[in-house]
Amino acid sequence: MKYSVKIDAFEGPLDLLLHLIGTYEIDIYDIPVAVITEQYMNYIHTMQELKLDVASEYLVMAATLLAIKSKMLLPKQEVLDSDDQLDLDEDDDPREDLVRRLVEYRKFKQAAHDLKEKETARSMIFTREPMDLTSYENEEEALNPVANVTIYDMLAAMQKIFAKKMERVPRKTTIERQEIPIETRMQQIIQDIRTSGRKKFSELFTTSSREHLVVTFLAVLELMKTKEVECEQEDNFSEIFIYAPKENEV
Amino acid sequence: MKQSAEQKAVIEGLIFVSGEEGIDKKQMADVLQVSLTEVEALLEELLNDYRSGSRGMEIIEIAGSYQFVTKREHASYYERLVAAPSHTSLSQAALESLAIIAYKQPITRAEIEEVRGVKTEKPLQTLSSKGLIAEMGRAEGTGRAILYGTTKSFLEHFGLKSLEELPPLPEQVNDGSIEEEADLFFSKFQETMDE
Amino acid sequence: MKQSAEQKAVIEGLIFVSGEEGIDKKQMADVLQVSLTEVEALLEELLNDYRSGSRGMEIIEIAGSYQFVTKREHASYYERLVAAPSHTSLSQAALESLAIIAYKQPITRAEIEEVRGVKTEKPLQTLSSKGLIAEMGRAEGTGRAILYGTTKSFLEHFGLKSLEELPPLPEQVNDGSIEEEADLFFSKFQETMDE
Repeated sequence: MKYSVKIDAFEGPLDLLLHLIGTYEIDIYDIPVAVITEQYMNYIHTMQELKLDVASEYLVMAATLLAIKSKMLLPKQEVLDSDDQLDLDEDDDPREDLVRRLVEYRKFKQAAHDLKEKETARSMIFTREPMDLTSYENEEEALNPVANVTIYDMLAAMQKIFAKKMERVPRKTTIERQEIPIETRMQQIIQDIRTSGRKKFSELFTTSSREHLVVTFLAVLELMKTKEVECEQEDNFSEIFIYAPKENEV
Repeated sequence: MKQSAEQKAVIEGLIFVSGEEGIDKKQMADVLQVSLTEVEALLEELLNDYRSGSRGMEIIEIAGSYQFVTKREHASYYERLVAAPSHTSLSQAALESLAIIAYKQPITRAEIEEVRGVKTEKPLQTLSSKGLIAEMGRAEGTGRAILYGTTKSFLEHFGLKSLEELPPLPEQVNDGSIEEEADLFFSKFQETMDE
Repeated sequence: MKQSAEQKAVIEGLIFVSGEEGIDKKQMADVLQVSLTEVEALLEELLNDYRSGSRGMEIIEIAGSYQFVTKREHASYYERLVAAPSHTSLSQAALESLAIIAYKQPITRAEIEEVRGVKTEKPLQTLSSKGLIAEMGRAEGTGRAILYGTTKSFLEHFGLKSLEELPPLPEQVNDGSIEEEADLFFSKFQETMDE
């Protein structure tokens, strides 16, 4: 039960398998396929019960595990017959490909972890913008105010602002700001939709404050659950529109 | 002893990160959580360190704010740096401000500062003096703030026929940062579900 | 003697004015009109000055450029003053993709997905829009898939001097550390949940 909320925190089937291997203290080079398959299927079922969208990769892995499990059953009988414990040499081991992938993925998971540490260390040092050296320019340079600058440098500058913006909520304000109650935000959204009929989902996110973003998102989910708003999206990744339910419009 | 050396070092760092905006004694005292008198003593020591050594920059006070600046006697070196072919003539701050103006004109200084998150007076001065931006009128409402826009010379220097020729802003600039937040949404959402 | 003290001061000033963009040895040599070897000697001296004294800043080398930064151990002070550091932290998906690219570049999206076992379109978009990776050309053969590699911004984001500074990939993670990893994973998840 306590695992049920964890599911979406996995980066994919390999990550989930690594977690199971760690939790059950399994030797990655000698995986008890029956056990791991059962545990894995439990997770998938829980996900489905929670009505979470189970990504196709998880289902493909489930099929792979089941295939390995059935293959493992066949040679096992031969082992008993010949009384040879090492019958499953590496070439025949149906687990080989999976183990190779797990070991490879684990390396990069570790590398990602190392990068994260470096990122954290880097975030603890502060610097400043380069100084404006315009006053040191001579007249000849002043004739070309944009030497060595192209329109694409400008575009890159714009990208940099956006990259920074989400994180740039001044801490002082964060402390002073009142937490926005979800109910308040729900009321605001309903008001919004009443006046404008329908609204683009993206237009609800007017500030870069994380608090505001999260509360808005939760408010929309809650409104959808209580059927106070309806959402419509024509294609994947296209704009989502939010509007009042049809019966209320009449 | 040891502690005051540490505090002096922090003051040095504070002046450094405050950049061209500078920082006043009150703010230093708040950050260090010491009295104004203590800050003054430490600051005096730091100023002496910089005066006595052979250093590349100095600390000046403008209207109560302290900031690092280059030394006048090194001017010839900075002129050479600026004249180097590899040197870009617009600072990052100026470039960012110019980008915002180009895509969102007409726009007030306050709106630019809202996007950049920092004071933008200096970059706007630079851009004006280079003739890349100009005042385009006044905003409605109280205050009647100046509206900025790009000039004809801006188009010429970037080889654009009109503003329509500006490359479109990449969509994923926005998507990317929102995707980052998705994890947070999800974990918050889960919390409410568990309640 | 006098002259070298002056030159060292100019190097200090040059690093200072370059801010977060930094300046490389070659540029310093050009401005000072001395040899690269002389710059290296002066720079070494300057680095020593900063290491030995109780200072508020230090000089670090990132992607071949030198820049002033505040000291890590003073971080708590600056956090009180400055808005959040300009470094956004990357999602786990983005970090994993980035790690694979960093060690195996140039690499196609399909190859990254093969290692991660999941679709990787979104994280790649995020990494591109943040300028941490870029297209490095096209793979041979049919399809001519895009090849990705890391950029200079990647080095900057993680404070690396060069790609060689990346720690070697762990060839064999022993079983002890898997457990640790799992625990760590769990506690990390809890943290996000608690936010």
